[in-house]
Amino acid sequence: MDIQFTSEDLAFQKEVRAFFSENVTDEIRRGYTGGEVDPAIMVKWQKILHKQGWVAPNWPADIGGTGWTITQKYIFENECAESGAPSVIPFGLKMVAPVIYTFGSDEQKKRFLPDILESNVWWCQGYSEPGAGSDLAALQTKAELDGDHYVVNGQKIWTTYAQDADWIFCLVRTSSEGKRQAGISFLLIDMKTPGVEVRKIDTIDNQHTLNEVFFDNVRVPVENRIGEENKGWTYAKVLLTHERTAIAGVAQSKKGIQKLREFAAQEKVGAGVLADDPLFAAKIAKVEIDLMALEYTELRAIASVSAGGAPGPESSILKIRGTEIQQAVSELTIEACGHYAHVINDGEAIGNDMSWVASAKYLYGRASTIYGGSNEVQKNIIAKMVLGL
Amino acid sequence: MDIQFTSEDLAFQKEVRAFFSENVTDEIRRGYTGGEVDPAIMVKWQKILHKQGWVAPNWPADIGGTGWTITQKYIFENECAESGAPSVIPFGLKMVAPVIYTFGSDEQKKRFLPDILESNVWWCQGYSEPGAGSDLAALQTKAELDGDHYVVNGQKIWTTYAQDADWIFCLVRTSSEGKRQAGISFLLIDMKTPGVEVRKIDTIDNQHTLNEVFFDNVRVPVENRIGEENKGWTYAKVLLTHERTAIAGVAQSKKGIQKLREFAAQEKVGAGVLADDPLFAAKIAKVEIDLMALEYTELRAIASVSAGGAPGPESSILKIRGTEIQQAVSELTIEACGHYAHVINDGEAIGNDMSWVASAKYLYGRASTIYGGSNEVQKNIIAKMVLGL
Amino acid sequence: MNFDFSEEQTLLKDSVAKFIQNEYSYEARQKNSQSDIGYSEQNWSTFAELGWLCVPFTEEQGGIGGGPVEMMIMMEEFGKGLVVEPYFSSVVLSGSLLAKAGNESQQAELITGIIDGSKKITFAYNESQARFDLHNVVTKAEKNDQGYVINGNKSIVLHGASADLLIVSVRTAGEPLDNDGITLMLVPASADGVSIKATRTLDGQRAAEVQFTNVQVDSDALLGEEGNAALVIDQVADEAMLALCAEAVGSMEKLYKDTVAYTKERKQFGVAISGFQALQHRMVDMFTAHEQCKSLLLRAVLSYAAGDADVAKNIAALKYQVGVSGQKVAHEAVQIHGGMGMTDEMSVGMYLKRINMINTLFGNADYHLQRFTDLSAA
Amino acid sequence: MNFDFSEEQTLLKDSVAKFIQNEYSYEARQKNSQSDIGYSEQNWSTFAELGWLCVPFTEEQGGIGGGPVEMMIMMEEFGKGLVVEPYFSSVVLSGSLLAKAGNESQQAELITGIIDGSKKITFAYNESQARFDLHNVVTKAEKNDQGYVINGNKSIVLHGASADLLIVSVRTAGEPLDNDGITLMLVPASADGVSIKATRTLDGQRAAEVQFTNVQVDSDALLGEEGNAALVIDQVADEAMLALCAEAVGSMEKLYKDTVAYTKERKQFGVAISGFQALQHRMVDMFTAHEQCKSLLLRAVLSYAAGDADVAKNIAALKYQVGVSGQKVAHEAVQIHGGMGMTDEMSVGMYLKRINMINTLFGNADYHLQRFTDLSAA
Repeated sequence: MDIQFTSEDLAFQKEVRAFFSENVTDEIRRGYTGGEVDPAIMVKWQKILHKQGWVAPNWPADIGGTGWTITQKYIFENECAESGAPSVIPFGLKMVAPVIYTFGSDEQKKRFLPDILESNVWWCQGYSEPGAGSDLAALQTKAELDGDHYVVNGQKIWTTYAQDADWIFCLVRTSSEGKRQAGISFLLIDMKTPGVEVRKIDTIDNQHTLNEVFFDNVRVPVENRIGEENKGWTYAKVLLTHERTAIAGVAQSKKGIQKLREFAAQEKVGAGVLADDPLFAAKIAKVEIDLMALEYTELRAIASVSAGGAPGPESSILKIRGTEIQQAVSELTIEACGHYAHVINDGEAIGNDMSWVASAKYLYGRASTIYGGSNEVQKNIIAKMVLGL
Repeated sequence: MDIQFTSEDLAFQKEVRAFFSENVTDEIRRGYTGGEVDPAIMVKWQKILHKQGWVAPNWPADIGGTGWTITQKYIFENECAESGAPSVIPFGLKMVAPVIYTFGSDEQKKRFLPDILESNVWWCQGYSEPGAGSDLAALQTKAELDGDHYVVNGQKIWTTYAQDADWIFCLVRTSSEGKRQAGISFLLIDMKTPGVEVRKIDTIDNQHTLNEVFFDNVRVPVENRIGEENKGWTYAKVLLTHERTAIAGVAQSKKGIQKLREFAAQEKVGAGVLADDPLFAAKIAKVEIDLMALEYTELRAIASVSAGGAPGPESSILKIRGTEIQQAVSELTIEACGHYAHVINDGEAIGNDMSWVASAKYLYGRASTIYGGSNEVQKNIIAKMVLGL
Repeated sequence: MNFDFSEEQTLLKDSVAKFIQNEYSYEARQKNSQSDIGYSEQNWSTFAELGWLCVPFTEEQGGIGGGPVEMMIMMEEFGKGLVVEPYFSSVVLSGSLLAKAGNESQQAELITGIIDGSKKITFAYNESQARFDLHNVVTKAEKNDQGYVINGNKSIVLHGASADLLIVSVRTAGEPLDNDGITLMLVPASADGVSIKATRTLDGQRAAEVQFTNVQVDSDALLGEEGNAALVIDQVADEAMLALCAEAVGSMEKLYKDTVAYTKERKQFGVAISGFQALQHRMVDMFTAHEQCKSLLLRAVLSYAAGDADVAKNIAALKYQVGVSGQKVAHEAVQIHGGMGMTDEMSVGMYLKRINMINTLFGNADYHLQRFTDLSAA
Repeated sequence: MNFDFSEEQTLLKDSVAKFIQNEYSYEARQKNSQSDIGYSEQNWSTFAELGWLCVPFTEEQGGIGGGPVEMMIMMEEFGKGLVVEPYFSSVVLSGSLLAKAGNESQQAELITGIIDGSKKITFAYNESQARFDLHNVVTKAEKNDQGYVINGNKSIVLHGASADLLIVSVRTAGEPLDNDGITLMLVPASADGVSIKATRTLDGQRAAEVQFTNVQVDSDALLGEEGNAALVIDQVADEAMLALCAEAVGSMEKLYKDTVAYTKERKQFGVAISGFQALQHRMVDMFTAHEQCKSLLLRAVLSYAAGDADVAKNIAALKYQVGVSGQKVAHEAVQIHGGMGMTDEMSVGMYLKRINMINTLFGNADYHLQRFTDLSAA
């Protein structure tokens, strides 16, 4: 039993910290503040990371990954959050790339991976459909073979950042026979193809993050299919697993609590400050303790995987507790901001940096317990897979 | 809209308060302190109430009831709790009596009601069975006709105060045909009948409250059956409804919070007292606010019934919230008592009156969300009957 | 003991409910909310025509003498419709201040103006350093020959940009946190030195930041006695909280009912999600939360009407519980609506935002929990 | 970074787990708990034989130099079995006090006695006015020619009635709440003027009230320096909390697993109640609560082992969360067991009572939440 960093780890931490300290400017921090992203800044930042060779820690080392140990990845994530740097946009680097380098043809790898690594193309994810939320396999967007093209018809929903995306990776139905999961294929679609239409979804946070994507007789070359026809579900599952373990957001929540404590220490209440209010202080303490627990739950999961094993049952709670804690932090933050958490940041300087970000994060964050398999579905899964119910 | 007491009500309140003040001695208060009862004291107290004509407020006035308005009953309950007097043991007066006077024959009324009114006999309730808890209709205790007697075989469980009971009212299965509810009859059984055996259930509160009752070829005269054969479920349902509306215990919880506040105001913490601890004070405040809400929820239900209507949907939450609040008060009370809440009162004077009663109430009170239809079953009922789910 | 409405009260309820039902679809509300002034002038005229703007005023003032029960009835229905018209700031806040503190001529002019819809008045009470303390007033009014000169800032002034007249709490004596020395002033929005910056709030309503720079007002700008406004403000705050909580209770009712209805429509894994027991129990909890808040609302309203000794405690309890339970119900409603709950297409998110705003106005849940505790110890 | 046990640690864990499995059924536990001294002398001998009583002591002291990880391993298993033998009071509390504060001859005699099971020592630290403050000491020791004279009362002395020797915290200087002036004394249970009143606690264990009336002890009764015991007591309290929380985490694991198993057996409405989604989600919450407490336990234990700067914060977090989550898990376990959860036939209620006792010992959840906040502000 040993959770102390080795001297190599400590040296690595120092290096990473120096890099972030040098490269994370206030401009970079504005790339993502809680909801909307600034694509130009994000591309700039990802290119800086790429130049350093650190943009894709999870990729195999021979095609652009870092070859880091799991401890190093953990250190990197923490330092990244600590610096206030935005996390990379996951759809290309963390979501479609693993599918391509694991299941794609050599030609597909050559064609797509370099642009992802260099942040030359912007990807989005076409999974959810109006009738298929947490029950993803109910999807109905159809792809019918017509010569060497699929003709795609249907609709995707909740498509994050589709408005800026060059490509979308989609699950589409290529067969309606057998089990629902067995008739699904994995297609890469150029967003500029005729018949693709993006419509903004007006969301409660007043930001533009989510979209609907419509496909009206969109012709997609067969060579854009990953792997075999009707096996797309298998490939997507690998990706979903990835999405669910990266979702705890411990480092981000830590940073959030730190900012909240700083704000509460200067927010005036009568002759004192909010941090001195015993009830508010107790609420911060409670969520911080929850997070301290989750941090070690994550470390336990990381350590299992690192030792070559499968993550233990404790890993199944990362998404549920992670998102609950994120929401709790955001709720306390808007509470701390008082009236100003309820003002729209429309250019008039009413409120403050803290309050605008707070309300955006709070409102956008309501989705965190819904997407990626709602927390209710997660509980069903734990009940069945872990408790054997 | 009017919740002010009329001058008649205020005069009544004064009268009731004077009566309690005169008659509720410390000895009477010891009749029930949270779990076990002292039968001799309870009988004494109920006879005092009977002498005053107040032992059975809910009975029809012509057979021993008081004829009070619903507001008067509410006042009476509150004053009773305020005085620290124990509530009457419900099994005879509040549970079997309404079934007898509503569905019983004239002979049965004459035979049983006077003794109940005078507290000459002690009743207990034989509903639950090992395989039939919240799913009461699954009961299997059999009564087979043999001449002018039923022969009863089977087992009842969770039978409160059976160790002191002279009679038990039972639901028994007289038919296994048709719907499960349609083969149940309502029998009154003399506990002295050969073949009736009572066994104590050792419970977590170290008191003797609950029992199992076994029936081994117990012969019960047919004339002890209430109403028709196989219609017992109908009669019991009336009684169950009564049990579920009387279960909120608002007045008792109020008294509990008052005692808790008094205790916290003198329990030393460092140089101060527990009542000054902001976190503990906030916890008391929260449960008190919950109770203030429930009190009005109860008043709303009472007012609906009083106006001759059926209780509104709000009445369905009385049992759930009432028992949750009782438990919350008991949890805060043992928390207030510190170490002494965990000491058994075995005659050695370690701890104090508060702490012994606190732990008994806390532990026995865990059952309150289980019996009378568990809170889970209550929620199922609300989901179906009120929300239409 | 009865909780029944009188015939007049039932008529009032039906009238508002019918209007919300027929004229106040969520789409219409959104459209009006996004207009220049943030609400519909036409609706406001309708409110006047239907006699809703005169409800709380005495017959002498031109009203019908409605009390807290009538106000509760209206606000609860408004809460179901997420009404954006400035009823709260104009009638509840300003109307009550005028009725309590105004002299005859002020009442004659201004209350009449409120009732016929011609005057829009709001109450500028909040300051950025004050958080939830209504007596934390730094904005100053200094006496001079012509009357008073006002300097300072007011923050989150509800519908401040569309108001003709502001009732401003100012300090004429004492230190920022003192109860004594607070005075109410009537300041026309058009007065020299008044600068009003409009802002939209997340709940689709409007507020403003108001700056006073050497604003000269006459002596008759005084509303009530100089230096003694704290008590009036506290009384109005009580009525304000009752009204806001009634609105929130209306919203909570709509939220749990909409959620129940949505789960009956929405299918996942081939069945309506209303069949999932875990969701059923959570919807029962939403229902319970609403009923309990409704009980506290009735308790507070009736105790206010009767002038009970424990009215402050009842209101603190109500405001606390509505804050906590309102958020809980709204969060659950969004969660159970799933992705749809995140969109402006459904109203559920707007209820969440309004409930959050209500929690904050006149002190949030913790503020009133602390007040409740202080009152219990007293 | 790994959370794996060493080979020795795994052997220790297996040894305790096997004993609990084979020799420590709930029925056997209850029988021993109800015996005169409240536990089994035979089990205690077995503990000694298996080398468990020597675990935390250094090799020089006759032990195996086990650290907090070894203690966690043992206590977690003890928690699963609801062990009633006085391991906590004798080895964890008294052993640690002697190891930290004892001189050579005290250690030679007393630690040896603990290890071979011949000496039963307990720590009398609590006083009835102190609530959870270990420095709130009123019991006085006054110097005289022969040594010290002790007067006062100690309360809830764990296994006080079966102990041969008491380690007593007394005040030799200063006022009741002062950190300075607290001293540890070794007092034989049989000394003149020591009166011990035994009591049973609800968790099936034993405690005692101890009264000291002019109890004369020699100067060599002093354990450690006069007046400087506060620091030692605090260090031992840290170890005590780690041990108690490990025990509670073991109990929580048993509780959620037993509950899951029970629901698979128990039928209502014709089906196993494990199929009800609302119960499933609540059992997932129980599972989650246990995993999170286990994580805090590992965090606190490893930070204590490493001597990290934030160890006090980690322990406060752990003790708080185990208090809150332990009760929640135990309440849910009773509830889901239904009527059976109320009986002594099932063990579930006994776990509840033990978890409540653990929450109270060395400060309850709120006490440590406040400590956590104070440490965060510092």
